[in-house]
Amino acid sequence: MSNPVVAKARTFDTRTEANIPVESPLAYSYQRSGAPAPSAKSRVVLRERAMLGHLILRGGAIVLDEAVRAVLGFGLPARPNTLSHSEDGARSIQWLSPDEWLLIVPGGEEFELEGELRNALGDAHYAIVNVSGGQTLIELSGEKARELLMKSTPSDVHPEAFPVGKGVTAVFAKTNLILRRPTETRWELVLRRSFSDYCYRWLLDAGAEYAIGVER
Amino acid sequence: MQRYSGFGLAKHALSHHENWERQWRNPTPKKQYDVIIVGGGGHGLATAYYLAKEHGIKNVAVVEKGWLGGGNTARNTTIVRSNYLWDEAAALYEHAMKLWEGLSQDLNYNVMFSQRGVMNLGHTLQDMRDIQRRVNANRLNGIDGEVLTPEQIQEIVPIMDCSKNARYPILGASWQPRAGVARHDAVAWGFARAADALGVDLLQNTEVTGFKIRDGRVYGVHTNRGDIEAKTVGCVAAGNSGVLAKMAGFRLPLESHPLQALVSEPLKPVLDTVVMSNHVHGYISQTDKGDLVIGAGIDGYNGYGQRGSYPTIEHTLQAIVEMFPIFSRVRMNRQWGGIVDTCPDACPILSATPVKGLFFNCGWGTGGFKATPGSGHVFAWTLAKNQAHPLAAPFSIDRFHTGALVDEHGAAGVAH
Amino acid sequence: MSKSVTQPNRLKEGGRIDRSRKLGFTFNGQHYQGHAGDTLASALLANGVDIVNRSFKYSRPRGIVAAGAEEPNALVQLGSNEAAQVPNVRATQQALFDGLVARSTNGWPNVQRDVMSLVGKLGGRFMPPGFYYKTFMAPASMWMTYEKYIRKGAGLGRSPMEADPDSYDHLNQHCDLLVIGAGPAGLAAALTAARSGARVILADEQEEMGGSLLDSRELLDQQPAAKWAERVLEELAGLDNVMLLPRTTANGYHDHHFVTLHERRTEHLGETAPLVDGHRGVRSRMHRVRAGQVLLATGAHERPLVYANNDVPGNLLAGAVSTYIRRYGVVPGNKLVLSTSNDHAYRAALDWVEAGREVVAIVDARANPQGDWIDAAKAKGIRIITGSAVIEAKGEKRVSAARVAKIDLDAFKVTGQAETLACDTIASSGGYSPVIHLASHTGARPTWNEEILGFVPSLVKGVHAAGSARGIHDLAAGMADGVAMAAQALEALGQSARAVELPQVDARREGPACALYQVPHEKPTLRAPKQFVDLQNDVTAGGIELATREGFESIEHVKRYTAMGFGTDQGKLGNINGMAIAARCLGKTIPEVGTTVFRPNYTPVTFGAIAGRHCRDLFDPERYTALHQWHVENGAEFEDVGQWKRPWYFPKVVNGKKETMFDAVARECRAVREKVGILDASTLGKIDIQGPDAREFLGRVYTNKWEKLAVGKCRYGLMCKDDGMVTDDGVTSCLADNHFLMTTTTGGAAAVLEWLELWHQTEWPELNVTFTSVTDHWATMTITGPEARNLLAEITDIDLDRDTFKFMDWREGKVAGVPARVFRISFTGELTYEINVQANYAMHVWKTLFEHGEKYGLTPYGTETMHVLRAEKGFIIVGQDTDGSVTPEDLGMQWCVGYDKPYSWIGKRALTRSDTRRTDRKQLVGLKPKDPKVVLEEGAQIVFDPKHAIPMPMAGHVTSSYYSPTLDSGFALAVVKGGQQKMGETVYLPMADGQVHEAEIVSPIFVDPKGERQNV
Amino acid sequence: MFHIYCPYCEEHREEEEFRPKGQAHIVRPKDPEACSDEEWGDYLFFRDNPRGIHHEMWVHAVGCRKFFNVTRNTVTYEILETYKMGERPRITAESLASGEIQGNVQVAGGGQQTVGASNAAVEAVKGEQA
Repeated sequence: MSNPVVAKARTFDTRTEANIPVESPLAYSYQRSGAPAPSAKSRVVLRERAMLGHLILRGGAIVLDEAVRAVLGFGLPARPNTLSHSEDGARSIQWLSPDEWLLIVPGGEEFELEGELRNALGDAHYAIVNVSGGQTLIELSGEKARELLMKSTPSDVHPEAFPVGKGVTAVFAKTNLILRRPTETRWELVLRRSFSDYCYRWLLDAGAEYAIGVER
Repeated sequence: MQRYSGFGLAKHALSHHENWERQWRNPTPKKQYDVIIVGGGGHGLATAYYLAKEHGIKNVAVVEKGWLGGGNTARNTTIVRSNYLWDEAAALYEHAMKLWEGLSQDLNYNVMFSQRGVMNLGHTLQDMRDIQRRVNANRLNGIDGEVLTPEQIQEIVPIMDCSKNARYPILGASWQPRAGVARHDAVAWGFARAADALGVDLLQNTEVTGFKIRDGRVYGVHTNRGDIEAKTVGCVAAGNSGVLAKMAGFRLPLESHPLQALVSEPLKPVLDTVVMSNHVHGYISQTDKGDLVIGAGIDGYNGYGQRGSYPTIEHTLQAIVEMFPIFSRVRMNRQWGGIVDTCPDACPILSATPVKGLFFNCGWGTGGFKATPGSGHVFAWTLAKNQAHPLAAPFSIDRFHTGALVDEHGAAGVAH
Repeated sequence: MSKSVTQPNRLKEGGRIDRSRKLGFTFNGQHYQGHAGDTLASALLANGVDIVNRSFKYSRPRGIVAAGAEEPNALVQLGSNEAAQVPNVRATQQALFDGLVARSTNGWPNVQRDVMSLVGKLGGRFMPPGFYYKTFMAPASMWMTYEKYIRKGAGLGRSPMEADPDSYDHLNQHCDLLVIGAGPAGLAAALTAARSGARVILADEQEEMGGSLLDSRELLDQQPAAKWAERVLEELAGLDNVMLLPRTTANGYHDHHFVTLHERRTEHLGETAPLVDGHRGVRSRMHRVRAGQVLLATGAHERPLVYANNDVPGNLLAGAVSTYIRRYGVVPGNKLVLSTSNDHAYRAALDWVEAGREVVAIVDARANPQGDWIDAAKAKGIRIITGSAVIEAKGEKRVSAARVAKIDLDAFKVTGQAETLACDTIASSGGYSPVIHLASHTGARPTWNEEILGFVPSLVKGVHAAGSARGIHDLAAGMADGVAMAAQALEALGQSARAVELPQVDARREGPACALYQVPHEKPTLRAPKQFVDLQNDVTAGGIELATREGFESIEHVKRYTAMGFGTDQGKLGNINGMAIAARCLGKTIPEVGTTVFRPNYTPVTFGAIAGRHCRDLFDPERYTALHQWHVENGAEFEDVGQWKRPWYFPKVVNGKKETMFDAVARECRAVREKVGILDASTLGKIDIQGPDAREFLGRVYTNKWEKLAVGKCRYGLMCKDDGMVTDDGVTSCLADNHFLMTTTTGGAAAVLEWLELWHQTEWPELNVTFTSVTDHWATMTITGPEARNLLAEITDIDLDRDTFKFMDWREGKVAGVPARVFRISFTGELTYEINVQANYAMHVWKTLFEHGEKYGLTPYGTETMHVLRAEKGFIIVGQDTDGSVTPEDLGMQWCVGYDKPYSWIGKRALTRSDTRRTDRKQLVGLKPKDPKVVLEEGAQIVFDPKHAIPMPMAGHVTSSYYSPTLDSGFALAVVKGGQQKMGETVYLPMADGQVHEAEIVSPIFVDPKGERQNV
Repeated sequence: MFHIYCPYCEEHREEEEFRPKGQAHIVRPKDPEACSDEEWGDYLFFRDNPRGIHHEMWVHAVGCRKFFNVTRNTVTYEILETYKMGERPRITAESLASGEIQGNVQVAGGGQQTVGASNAAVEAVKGEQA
């Protein structure tokens, strides 16, 4: 569990065996507000990708880039507010600030990955923080996904201003989240757990006119 | 001065209103006055009036760069109350409240001071603790007030959503029955007319461009209409105080911020009291013309533009619709902004300055209008006697060095 | 529903209405019919309805004056049922729909016969501007009574009394160029920008785009002008880079080219939004547009002339006459007299004649008008009276005649004998005012242009005006201007404009207009019949003259004294006439009198539309912990703490009766003190701090010392601002040499994180440390009470031995099979373990604790019990026991202050200022009521001498007060002046009900002062 | 509503993402204990409050969470430049007054730049100095 490799910081695998019940941040929301199944009329479809591994990387871009390349095989995004990702798209890194990135990986990889990164980083000044329990990821797709976002965020989501590969921290309704566009047709929202029910209710309400469906 | 009365009005009607006199003169500046007041808003005009009336100092000029009452006097939401938390602030505002209560008769000008009551809502347990603390303090300071239950609130304001379903249910309120609203422009005009009648020169379109200072003592001002001398100068310039202080060579613990307000279209009477909520952040009353007057929050940046940011208006109307769901279809007619000069402790400065003979009365933040007569009264005393009025003493600039702040931010939230 | 309806003023043909679609509507209880494409105003005129309202002050009958946003009179109350009511809708801007129900906003018992009009007629003389200020003063006590009656006359329409069934929303837009107004200039501009590839939004407030092209007499390429508009709109609609927003009003121009556009999506369809696919659509939508550049093609408003009785129904704007005839096929009368100062208005007479009705005369103020329009009128045989004007209208409920006389413009005099012309309609035109409202929202002051006799907008960088909006009223020139200004805007964006060929317009000869605002009357203004300037507020030329006479010389004073321009039309028709009158009275020119400044909104917008979707359930986020569902299912009452919903207490239902809060809290408290309780503490802020300088950083932001805190240990810390006042507190644990976990108060979490970043980024960037919020990652469950260890031991592999896992230690292990960090810290004074697990596992761990906890009497408790228990121990709550004026020393927490730390930590210096060194500051103490049954009121004020007269000197107040089941007594925390030196003394608490409670100043630690219980 | 160029995100963003944090370039005294009460009070509370060019600190709260500086006209609300923490402004009231705007200015385009703003600012400054 605890990782003796690095004494300066304490790492801790907060994940456990598969037979222990887990609840995604939206578990209560599905029960309370329902999850309308997508239909032919649905012009927006919402899908939660729960239980992914979320790591915050802090430090200098150059050393982190080297370590990330060595461990993951792809580097940090080169520009502010962009994403880089593995070839299969399963792992991604998003620029959050000049010294902060969000690494999202398939659930269960994050602890081992943190250890490997720490090993690769050695004595460099950096920080890695596991925040997997604190956030969840929602995908939006469908022809009205962009319009639904326009109702929700003042960020410019026009394809010219928000090309594929962009990711920003955005005001969303009366809270904020991380908004990214990994592919032409798919948007991703990274929500904080405690705000996720509010965001979900907002999306259902604002998406009602597009017959929003929830894939479960 | 032509006395105003219902009878006089009838008499003038018969002569087709052709014989009304000017309410104030438009004099040419003299070279010298006993006292110069910089700033012809409500506070400045009140200061001049009380200087002449109570201290017999009538050789007074009010120097105004624009038109009388054209600053925050013309741009506020006209709320008058005195239920402040701290003794020092409560005493000052209650002093003003007592003057308000006879002001129309004193000035022979109906300022339409309407004591329709002001309600400050509490939405959290801490709000309620703060309300109880303030109402208890008010009572022991001799200021009227009580704590209302949601049921009592609903009875006074039947159109408000007092249900438990609200996002932030109303848990109670403080209620000051003597508080209310007044007609803002009339306050400036009433003081102007009365001061003019006592001999005060009201100099409009006259802008102070600098101070005449020798050996650390003020002896006049430079203006766009020439120099004017006086051994005592009182600056009552609200948002522009910082600019004046800079001219005199010192800084003040002030920032000038935009404060926005808005009105609805006129509606048949539907709200008879003033309702304020710091927690969901909106305050509202209805004028005698029928407009809902709504105050919004202060924008966080410094600004002299008399406008603020749009999201502030959105948040305010969200709060209003939250409290009054029936107003969703009512329409906002107009919005505007004032420049409020705010101190770190949300209390004013009534103080001597590093320059002898130069006094400042500023930093009223969002509390300026309600203090108008009290501020003028106390500041006139201070100027006349060259010594802080006892009610003004706690509000000297020194407090920002000693640490003796009068922190109305502390428990009363934003002091509107 | 409707009886036979004739629509007497509807022309047999013409107009852009759909005659095949008849729409029934009700006005003041009468049923009428109109057509699709009508506005309520055009339908009312078609049906010959003259009086649509009563005026605000004098209750005079009023009719429709204009055809658009500038209409001052035709305000109606809309809605067939209570929830659908909308007050003050302008009939000229309300599209007709089937079943529309409207009423006049004023007039009792009805607009035809109004009781108040008598008051207006008789009392009008006694109600000059400012009359309120001059009377109702005696006796002073009577004002509130007077006011009660004054208020009865207040308002136009009325608020609905039921909640709105509709919803509203916002759409955030971004574009290169926003074009406002889809008339000739706007269309030309939008076409130019669109063809050049820019992201364009074109917004227009009317039901149909095209602006003046829709009712123009002009031919474009020998085709009706509207045809060209249709063609352009068709092209724009087909382009991906263009968004067309009809029925959309630009209401506010905010900083840096942020413009709000209010789109009325369903107001033309019905009084509430219709259902589509079972979903109710949004009634209206606010587009929040951030534009690169903005082009204002907002056109101009015609100015009426100010003459006596110019408010009698049947007095209209000349341009409105043309609009009603050409666009709606409605001719609003039979016999027309046109009074004008310019050529442009002649078209109203031509349209009138072509509609088959009689033009009695055109009265032109100019001595010798020359131009094509004048020739056209002459060719139709219309009588033209020059050098003259309508000086007075006759009639009460409808114009019956016009008095026309020669006037001397310079001398402001009637020079000839007046001639009375029988007519039922007077159209007037005093020229055109560019619509400069949006430009003036930006703070740029408009400037007077003597050539066009109007204010033209001043423009901040990035704003462009084209066509009539900047005084270019000629059609061809206006369109060309649209193209040129669009090119200018594109250039500013670094884009190049593609050429657009404009249609041919026949050149016309036009003569100059003359400056005429108020028309002279034989009698002096104050004695003449009322000449209205601002119709909605009943402001007259006489009123303005009186204001200037009384010394109101600034135009702002004039406006405020008379209320001119303060109506819902914001003086769109009246302001410039009013300024001209003030200028005349003061012997100044219009620009010398001042300028006219408009503020948002251009036209009123519902609160609902501005609020958008952020209401009801979505007014503000509700933050939930991972255990929220359990709390709901177990009947918790919730307390709002910031945005969090926290369980306040858990009332039990026994025999169908819900426990009172008092009983529930007492039960919960006893459970903790005697057995074990559990609290969801997940809302506490949690910040992960890493870096070699983390320890140094903590030492600077906390008042106490951190250099020796060992790995595995926790410590309480106090945080101050640099003014020395306490701002937050919490426990920070050392996870590794360079790694700490800080906790903050629930409400302070975000502020503390920003505070740490602030100091790091601005003052101490050299410190190597990072801060990351992990509040949401961890769920925190606090089990506390003598049985806590026994309970936890059942489901953990952590060694809980009291000597190895000590108070203020933390350990890692598994709890209920889930990796957990357990902190042995206590906010209750009892043996406590705070279990932190990744939030997704929290429900499992919580439920497992309950499975094992039953035998130990495990009881869930909420914030209220937490507060009681911590207060019994004298633990403060920042924000409750402190208020921003309290230092650590005031709290008696000198033990938590590192006076000798090498770095002058935040807040230290301020503690030695003269005021913070005072010994009589308010200090935290305990209060023990003399009567144990008394629970003091929180917020009660404390005095030393309860007999002192009011104002009574106060010594402090109660900050926290509860009944303690442990002590079986009330107890309180309080701040008292010099309290730390007054232990054992008695203080008094005089209450509102007249009771004076007595209490003894005691230590704030009421239970277990030696701290033994937390260490069992 | 302002449109603010974040020097770290290298983009214009809406004001809703930012929070104003008061006057920029206020440095905490290096040795607080050596300060008089007056000096400490000045540091805590006394601020320039200019009508015209103002250097202020903002934080990109919903964004990169970085603090940065803005040179803004408090009358027109025009943003003249934004710059990172630790950098000095290139545009000041003095530089505008003397007509010397130093080269390589990072002017945040798209802000509301009043026609002749520089002149207006110059006038405002001159007025203050008179």
